[in-house]
Amino acid sequence: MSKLICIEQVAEFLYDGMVAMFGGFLGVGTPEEIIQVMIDNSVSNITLIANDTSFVDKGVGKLIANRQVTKAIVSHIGTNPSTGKQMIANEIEVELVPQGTLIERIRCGGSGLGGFLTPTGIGTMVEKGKQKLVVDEKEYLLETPLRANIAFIKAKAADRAGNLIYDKTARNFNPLIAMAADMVIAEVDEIVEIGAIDPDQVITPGILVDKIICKRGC
Amino acid sequence: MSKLICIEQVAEFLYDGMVAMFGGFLGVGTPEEIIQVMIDNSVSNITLIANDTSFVDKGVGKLIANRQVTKAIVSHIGTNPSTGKQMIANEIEVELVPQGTLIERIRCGGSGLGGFLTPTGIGTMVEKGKQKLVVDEKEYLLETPLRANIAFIKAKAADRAGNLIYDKTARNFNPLIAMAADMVIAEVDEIVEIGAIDPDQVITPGILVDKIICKRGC
Amino acid sequence: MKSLDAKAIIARRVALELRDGDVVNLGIGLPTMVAGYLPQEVHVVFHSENGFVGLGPADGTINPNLVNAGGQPAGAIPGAAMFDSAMSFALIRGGHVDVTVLGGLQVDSDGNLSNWMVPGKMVPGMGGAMDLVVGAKKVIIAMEHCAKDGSAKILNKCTLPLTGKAVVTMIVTELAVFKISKDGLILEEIAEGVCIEALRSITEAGFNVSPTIQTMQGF
Amino acid sequence: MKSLDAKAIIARRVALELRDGDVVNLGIGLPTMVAGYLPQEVHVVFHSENGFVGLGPADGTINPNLVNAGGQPAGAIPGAAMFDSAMSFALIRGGHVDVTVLGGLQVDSDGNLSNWMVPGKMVPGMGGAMDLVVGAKKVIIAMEHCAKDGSAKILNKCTLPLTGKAVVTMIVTELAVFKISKDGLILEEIAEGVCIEALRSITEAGFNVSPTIQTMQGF
Repeated sequence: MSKLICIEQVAEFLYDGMVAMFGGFLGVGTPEEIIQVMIDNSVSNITLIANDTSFVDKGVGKLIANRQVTKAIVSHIGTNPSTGKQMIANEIEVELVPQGTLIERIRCGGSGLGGFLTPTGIGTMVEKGKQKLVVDEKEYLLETPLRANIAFIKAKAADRAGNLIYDKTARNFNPLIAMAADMVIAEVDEIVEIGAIDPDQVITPGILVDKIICKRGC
Repeated sequence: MSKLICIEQVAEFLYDGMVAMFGGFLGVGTPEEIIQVMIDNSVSNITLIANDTSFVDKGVGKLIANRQVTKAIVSHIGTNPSTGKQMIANEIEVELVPQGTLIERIRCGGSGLGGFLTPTGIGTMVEKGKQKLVVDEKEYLLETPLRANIAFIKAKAADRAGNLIYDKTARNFNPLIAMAADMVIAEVDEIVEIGAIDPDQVITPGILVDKIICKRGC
Repeated sequence: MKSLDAKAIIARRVALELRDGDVVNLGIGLPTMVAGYLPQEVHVVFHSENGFVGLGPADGTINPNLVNAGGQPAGAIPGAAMFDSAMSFALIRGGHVDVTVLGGLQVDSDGNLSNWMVPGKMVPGMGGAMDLVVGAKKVIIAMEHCAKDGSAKILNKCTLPLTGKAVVTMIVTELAVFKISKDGLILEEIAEGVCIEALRSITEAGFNVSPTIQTMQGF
Repeated sequence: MKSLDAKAIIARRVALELRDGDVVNLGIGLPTMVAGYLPQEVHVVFHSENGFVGLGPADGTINPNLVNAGGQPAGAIPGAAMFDSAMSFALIRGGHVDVTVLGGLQVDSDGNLSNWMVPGKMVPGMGGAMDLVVGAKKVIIAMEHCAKDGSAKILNKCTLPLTGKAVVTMIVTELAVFKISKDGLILEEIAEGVCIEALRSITEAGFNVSPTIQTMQGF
């Protein structure tokens, strides 16, 4: 069965209340066409897991500004004033997670691990509600896995088997969220034939990717 | 300062009692020339961390057969009869670790994490001496990091900055051990100029690699 | 029935359990034979725990850096992807492998499996088996019904050190197919010409007989 | 002394702390300026937490997929390497970054740092800062000596939420350089024309004066 779908078909997989992971670092490496479909379809009550809330007019920031997100699990909201305003007004719940902890929690969720011990956040507000463990006389926080219903990936190219490669800093969260969701949809700049990507250069194996959208239409 | 050294110079970094990590899966992806230097220099009392003990005449298996290893932390010893014989005779200490746990412990050691929770080994002998934790009603073992004094890498090619790429299944443990040792020495088939490896295709960043040995001499 | 035949029967039956699109990891030995009996219309992707998906038969060209998890020469199909061991086991533990087929020394009614050591005799190590049994969605044990000395391998309780606790989904032998439920073993299929009483006599573990029991498939 | 000058002085002094071969992560804002003052004979590799080593200045060609950790256009030097965020922070926490230079809202005598939120006013989030301060071998805080309202930023005890506990190695302001020891702050350098008593009057935290104190370097 082909993994290729049209951008319009993405709507079939969206629903109110969904937990969605998005690739992207300040909007770089985010599937913008998928974001647009989420806006066009007024998907509401989204729990967003991403590095940051980007800008009001870019990437996941648009979903925030459009008030489609009710909970955001991110490391940074400073570049999107809308997030802060909604947070102060109690219109959005924001869980701020240190970036390294956030991406490792996602990796955990995709790797069948139950958690990990990190020194990050020891002695800070991040400790709150978390178990502390001592290993080799050093104190660590126990951090737990994160998973999503759907992960939305942006990649440079896919082959028809779903193998993905990324362009420079647009890689960021994408390869990790591809492992941590029940469904994985990738928006790519180019679709190539199977065999066109050297197996040694594949970053995300095709077995992780359920659907592929080519930006240039289908 | 150039990272390139002759194979003979490897001897300068070796010492009795060292903890050494080696890349390789049943000998595939192991730096054979470095092994030979360890044999030639009769380095003794080695603690070996590797996937397996290979075969008596291949990879790290030679060090076992030559009785240079006093402790092995590996997932499998079945292909090297010498390991089993020495184990029964109490001449070598073998810590058997599930393969996924072993490589994750190495990743932990290289990533500044204090440990991780895995379901692997629950209800088996692997539990022995380990803390059990429950997350979301599921039981996990707490596994702790592994590090080495030196990691010995086998790669397909290096640029002069130490960026590495690997060939097919010869990758295995190599990229992970490159993060988990105080010193990293890579034996490569080819050395190329800086810029010859596309940054998107680098597997091990050069900042992790201290010394490079080209198999074709220096 | 010769031993070779038994293995072929088992491999052929296991192959019917694989679904189009499955990601499958085959253990070394008997399980490897399963690939040879896959129905033509079923396309699966084989995962090799030494670090790739898209394992295929060796094509005769010699590449010492392309081997399977048994260290033997292998091939890679178009669309294969290579990765390091941490990624390989992240895929395994993370539920990205649909089916693993492994050999067994002992399996018991609780779905416990022993296949990595015989104390005092043989300690090869667990390799990736302990991760596979906790991570793969479906764990099929492919083994001959009895040990070479005739003793039972399907037991009330494993006596050898465990590889995994309550992990086995299904057992396929040359004589029978069992599913493992919360209430123990359920006999789903029995080889033609074998009666249930005879099967009970060489199976230490008690088992229930499925109301839909049928003759063993794959013939 | 104008604010611009202060920043330049700080950046120039911090640059002298970098050693040939160091892997360095510069925070956004003032710390980014450090790259411009690196002595010619010192070659360092810049790590960018969004996923690469080998960060360089943007070269004018537009590639929207090549940005620094502030999201601004960046360049990659020959020999750069790209990776995902998990690898990026494995490098940071794992001690593979030699030096990080970050701005600060408050630093105290115990080496505590506050730089990620002001309750009720500004909550940008910690981004990668909490990982950087626990992971980098050397944590240099580059900040103006006092806040815009003239209040002290080098305190006996931070009053804002912490970014990290006992993590700061060194503080560089336009007036002074402090190292942080187990016994608190040690004044290592003082700007020309500034007397120690004047410095004490605008530094809430007490400090010891190094026996080898010298005039601030980098001029």
